Amino acid sequence: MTKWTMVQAIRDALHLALQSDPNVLILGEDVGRNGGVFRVTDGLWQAFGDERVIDTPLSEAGIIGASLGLSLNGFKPIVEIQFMSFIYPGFEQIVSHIARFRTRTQGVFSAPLVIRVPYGGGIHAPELHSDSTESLFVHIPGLKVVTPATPTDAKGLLLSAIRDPDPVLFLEPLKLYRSIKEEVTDGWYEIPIGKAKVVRRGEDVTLLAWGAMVPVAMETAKYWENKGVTCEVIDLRSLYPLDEAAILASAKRTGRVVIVHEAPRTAGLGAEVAALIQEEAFLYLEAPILRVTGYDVPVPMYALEASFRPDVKRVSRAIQRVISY
Amino acid sequence: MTKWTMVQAIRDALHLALQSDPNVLILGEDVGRNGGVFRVTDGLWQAFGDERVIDTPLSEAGIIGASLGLSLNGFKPIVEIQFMSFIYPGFEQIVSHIARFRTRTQGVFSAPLVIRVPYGGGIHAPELHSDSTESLFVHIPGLKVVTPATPTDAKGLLLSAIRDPDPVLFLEPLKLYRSIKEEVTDGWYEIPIGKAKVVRRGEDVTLLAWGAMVPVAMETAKYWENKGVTCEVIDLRSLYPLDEAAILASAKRTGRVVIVHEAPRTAGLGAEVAALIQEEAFLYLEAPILRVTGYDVPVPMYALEASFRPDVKRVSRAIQRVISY
Amino acid sequence: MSSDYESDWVQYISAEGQLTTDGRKAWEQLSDQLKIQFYRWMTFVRLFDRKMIVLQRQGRMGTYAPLEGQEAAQVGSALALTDQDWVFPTYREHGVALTIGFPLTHVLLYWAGRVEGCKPVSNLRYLPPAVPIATQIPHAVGAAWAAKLKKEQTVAVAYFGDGATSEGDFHEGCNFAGVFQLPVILFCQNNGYAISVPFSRQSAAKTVAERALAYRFPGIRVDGNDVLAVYMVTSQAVKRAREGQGPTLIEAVTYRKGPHTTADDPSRYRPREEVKHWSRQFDPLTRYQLLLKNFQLLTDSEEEAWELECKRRIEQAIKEMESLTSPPPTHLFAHVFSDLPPALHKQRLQVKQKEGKEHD
Amino acid sequence: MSSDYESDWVQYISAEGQLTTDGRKAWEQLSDQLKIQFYRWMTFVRLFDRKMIVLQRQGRMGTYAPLEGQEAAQVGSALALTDQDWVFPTYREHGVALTIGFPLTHVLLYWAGRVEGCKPVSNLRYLPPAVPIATQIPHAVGAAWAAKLKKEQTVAVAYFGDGATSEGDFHEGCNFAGVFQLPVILFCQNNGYAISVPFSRQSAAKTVAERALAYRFPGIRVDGNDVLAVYMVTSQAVKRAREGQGPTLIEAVTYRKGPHTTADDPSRYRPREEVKHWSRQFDPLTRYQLLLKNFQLLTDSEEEAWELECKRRIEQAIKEMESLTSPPPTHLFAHVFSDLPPALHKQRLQVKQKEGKEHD
Ligand SMILES: Cc1ncc(C[n+]2csc(CCOP(=O)(O)OP(=O)(O)O)c2C)c(N)n1
Ligand SMILES: Cc1ncc(C[n+]2csc(CCOP(=O)(O)OP(=O)(O)O)c2C)c(N)n1
Ligand SMILES: [Mg+2]
Ligand SMILES: [Mg+2]
Repeated sequence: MTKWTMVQAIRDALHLALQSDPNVLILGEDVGRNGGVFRVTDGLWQAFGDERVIDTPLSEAGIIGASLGLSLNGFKPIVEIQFMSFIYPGFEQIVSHIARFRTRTQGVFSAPLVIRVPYGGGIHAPELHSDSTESLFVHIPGLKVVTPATPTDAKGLLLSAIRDPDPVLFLEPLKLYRSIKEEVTDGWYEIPIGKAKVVRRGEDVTLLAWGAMVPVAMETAKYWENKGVTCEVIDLRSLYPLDEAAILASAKRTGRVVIVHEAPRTAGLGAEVAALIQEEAFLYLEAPILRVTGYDVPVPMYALEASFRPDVKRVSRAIQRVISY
Repeated sequence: MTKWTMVQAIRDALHLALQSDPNVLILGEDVGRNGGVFRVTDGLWQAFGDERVIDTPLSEAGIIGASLGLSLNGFKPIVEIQFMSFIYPGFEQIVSHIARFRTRTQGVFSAPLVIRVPYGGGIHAPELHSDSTESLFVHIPGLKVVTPATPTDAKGLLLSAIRDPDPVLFLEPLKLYRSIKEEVTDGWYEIPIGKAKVVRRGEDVTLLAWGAMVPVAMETAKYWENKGVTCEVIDLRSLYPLDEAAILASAKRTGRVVIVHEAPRTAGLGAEVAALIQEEAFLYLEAPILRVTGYDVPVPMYALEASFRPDVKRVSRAIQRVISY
Repeated sequence: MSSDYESDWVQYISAEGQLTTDGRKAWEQLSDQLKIQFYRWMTFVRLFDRKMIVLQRQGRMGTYAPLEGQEAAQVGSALALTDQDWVFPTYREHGVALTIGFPLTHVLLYWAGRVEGCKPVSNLRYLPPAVPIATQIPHAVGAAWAAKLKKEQTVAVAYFGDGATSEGDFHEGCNFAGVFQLPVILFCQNNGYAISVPFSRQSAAKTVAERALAYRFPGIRVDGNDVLAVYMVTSQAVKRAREGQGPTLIEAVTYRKGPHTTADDPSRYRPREEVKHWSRQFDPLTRYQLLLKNFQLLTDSEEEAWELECKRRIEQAIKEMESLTSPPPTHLFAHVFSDLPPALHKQRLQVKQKEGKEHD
Repeated sequence: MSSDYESDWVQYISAEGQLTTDGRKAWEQLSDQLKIQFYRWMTFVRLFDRKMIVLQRQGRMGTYAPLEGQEAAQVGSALALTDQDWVFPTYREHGVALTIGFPLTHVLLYWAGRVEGCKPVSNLRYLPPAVPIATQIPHAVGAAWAAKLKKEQTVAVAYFGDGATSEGDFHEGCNFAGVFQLPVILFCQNNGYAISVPFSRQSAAKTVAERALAYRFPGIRVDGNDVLAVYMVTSQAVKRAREGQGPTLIEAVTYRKGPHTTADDPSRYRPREEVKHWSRQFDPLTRYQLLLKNFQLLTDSEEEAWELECKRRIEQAIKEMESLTSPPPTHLFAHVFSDLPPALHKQRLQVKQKEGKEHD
């Protein structure tokens, strides 16, 4: 056991996967010699060579499309897209092929890629590097979408994704890449896709968050605890499929729900979660389900990024509203 | 006044636009000599020539990207994408540029393209021709998204879109291209973007739909009328921005809402509408807001398409559930 | 070079059904059996294609993409492959499909709107048609890459049209093929049109083959209505690929005699004379039949018998296809994921219940 | 041809600061004023660039993309343009920006994370940097198309890197440029790397210029560290474009001396010797200073004075920029749409209210 950042935990998972299965490949821009622009793949090229850890041309459609081809003959490509803001050139390959391949081939093939994508803001990145468009992918049937909020979850979820027989979009919150260190279990372990995690127990309000919003939710929960209001904080982790059981159980218990995400509000994943809860837990709700989200504006450059992102103050307001409703 | 199909009404709008403004251009695959694969642009190439109605290479990113460039110097490009299922190669241009251009240039430029896109299923089209992924675009800040359900609305909304100083995605429901004929007013008229239309008044349940689901909602409303339940049917028309006032007014009056769309359920636009209503009309609701949608599966080939698409039977069930809640 | 590319193509059988000098050499290398296969498959494919148009008109098939005119390009290239090679077709490659052994019933199912028609069969690596243009090219590149990494001798072939060369995926796929020197064949049927758009509006390059220059692998232009030339050129590309010499781009110059699909009206965009010209002068089947007859490899009665046999097989397959009951609506959920997540279970149940009960 | 392209480039000033035979001819055509401009802008840009790295280290700027080594390519090409020409840069074109007249304060604002730095200024058609690679190429093509349709004499220039040539948008843009014969210049700075990936892994083609073949317009390779050659080659391309002769692809072969961005560590992927070699042998500024001095167009004291002047201007601009108050958070909504829809009004109000009040 060592204290690791999320970057280290992900690297460890990749190392284990490369080690345990000769068919695992890593492909992406700068993932090889350079070890990835965030150093996630640091050392893997040196350890496993150019045929396992592959620096590709600058070509997202090419990377994702070729990885599908590789997967047909038994390889397990783990693709790194440098930033979520740059996944769009590969969007057609994901929507029209990766997500539909199992259906279109009636189960003969399945395009079981893992696509790793750093996402979200909060790190003063250059312009157009901070998109958080998870809901676009959640809407595409045939894809699984997961995102960890801790190093331990990152490793366990990634290993699950790698074992998964279906394509998984693995979203890595940039803001949390190095901000948390924790002891991470050695060796192979899996955290099941489809399971949310209750990260704090509470009775009065349910806070639903994922990725970099989990610490924001936690901080807000702490703040309210002093005032006698306990929040249950749930890290969804799995964005598709959603852990409906966990979400609904908590919502039914507290009757008050606030959803926090950094993506713009309209048609964000918060909408789905709210729609789901009001449908399934209607009679339990004491107040409307509120969403604290990015605004419906292009993700701003970093000077205004703090104003765009949900923070303790905004989440706090929403809690105030639901408890005083 | 003549009885026109939606195809004819759209063509008339395009004709008027080309006639009234020399900067209007039409670009797309097969839009010229061939008059478009659905004949929407029939005759326009002959009337306005090859420099106004432009057959492009098979290249959606090229078409959309070049149209942005054209718009910088005063042109008003109206782009036809052949099917919504083929817009994805141009997705990056839309998400990273078209939608953000006004913000990025701080109002100096705006990328005021109109992107016309036939969408949806129900016409036994070949495989991978029936996507209805409007929610992906609604989630992108900076874009307007509209869809008509009648020839009159098609013409008026398209003329509004063409006059609009911002980019508009204009979705044309394939299923309704030729299924309805109605008298369409001659000459230029505009139907404002951002306004829903109450297509049927009712007191008991609000049915919210758009595009090809409007006739399904209407038919279901008629069915229930005989049983003494009146449905208010609202055609959203404008998917972004939503006409929140109209939606909420009706929801508050009936207290019971069913949303119908053909896109898959999870993270579809129905989620946004439901989340919005429960947030703003919480105390008025007598039952959970239900969604009748496509399933979370790849849009099927046409043999099973009828089972995928919401129909009177499914909408009817939802009505049953909300009135007996 | 430009002029080279425009005039230089590989032709072994002239439009009049005569062997060229090179053609004679090629001809002598091939078995009679293969020569007859060329004819048989082209005939079969043509008759299938014509029947499909009839079925579509009768409402027994959905919108269909005819291939008449492209039989030589498809049959000639397909016969150069083995069942271990990966094939990534478009929506117009029925000729490839059938020649390579993909079941006729599957092809029929596909055009009847049934996803079962997409299903790859065992002992063959023929993938479902790529509908979004050019998207299959990176797939073929990836499959070839896998073969190279595994040191298998298989090649991968991407079929695509002239219009596809304008898409980014064409470029990205070719670029990967070049960089990683992959055993892939990029087989373009340049049939002159992408729906209504002529190749001159598609590309300033006068040929597709010259595009290969930008990726530093060979681009070869071949008379796509000459089954012998197509076969030989493809065989060479296959050989190069198997020997580790990397990709080849093949441009088979041909012509789509009919509409783009049964929903298309080509008289809107191309002159009748052009169609006549190509159909008369360059028909791949006529030309080859002439040749075979010159060599006494085909008689009129054999021809008649084979056509009857084709029709019989086609009719039988149609019957078989039409008798296959469509899977139930719950089949929508059958292959979305390996294991259905709970929310999908629920949706599936709704479908099941709905189908059982009456309206309301 | 391959070998042509690899060895053939336009070079007017040798690495030792001597004019080549062709260079001499070019040199004689140019005014002393322009010759001094070359020097002045390259110096200004270099000093700006070095200052930015310092500011970034001090935390006064965000992640920054240095251009040192690419001054000749940027300054030489920019000086061949007029303020009526459309320029579509990437994140590394500060040299182009400044030379063409884009305000220094804007460039500073941009790297300080402020969107005001993106705002085009009047009397100039310099667009915001394209961050997603290659996406600006179709834009330039469209702007050139507009000029052609309007019969204006303006050209459009897309700047991009060697890595960008692997993206689909490069291909689609070039293809449109070729098909419609547009007055566009595709200006590639081949600095050898896309972050860590060397050009040899980017493309099997040994040069970027040869990619133009596939689109049937000229591709020209030029010594990108030779400001004179870059200027002349670009001027010729501009002339061709203005005269209706269509697009040109220019490959300026250069080297990024520093990291990809201030967040990058190039020692991870390229040998120190390589960097030394390029920096010493091929530095665009040193070479040009030598030449100017040979021609008595620059003295040591002029050099010193100009460097001081540059530093003064840069310091002043930094002060100015840092004194510009950031717009309030509601600025997020300022330019999303021409008219704010009601729901956005509401969101804007929330921001306004929040900023006023204390937490809770
Ligand atoms: C990405 C994409 N855009 C548009 C279409 C619509 N479409 C179907 S076939 C076709 C023309 C294809 O032409 P070509 O590549 O020459 O092949 P051909 O049909 O001639 O065999 C078009 C535009 C599509 N299927 N995919
Ligand atoms: C579509 C896209 N993919 C990935 C990136 C991340 N990225 C930023 S710069 C860069 C390398 C660009 O290389 P090149 O085109 O040679 O330009 P240079 O940086 O050398 O000037 C990459 C991969 C991006 N910005 N856009
Ligand atoms: Mg074609
Ligand atoms: Mg570079």
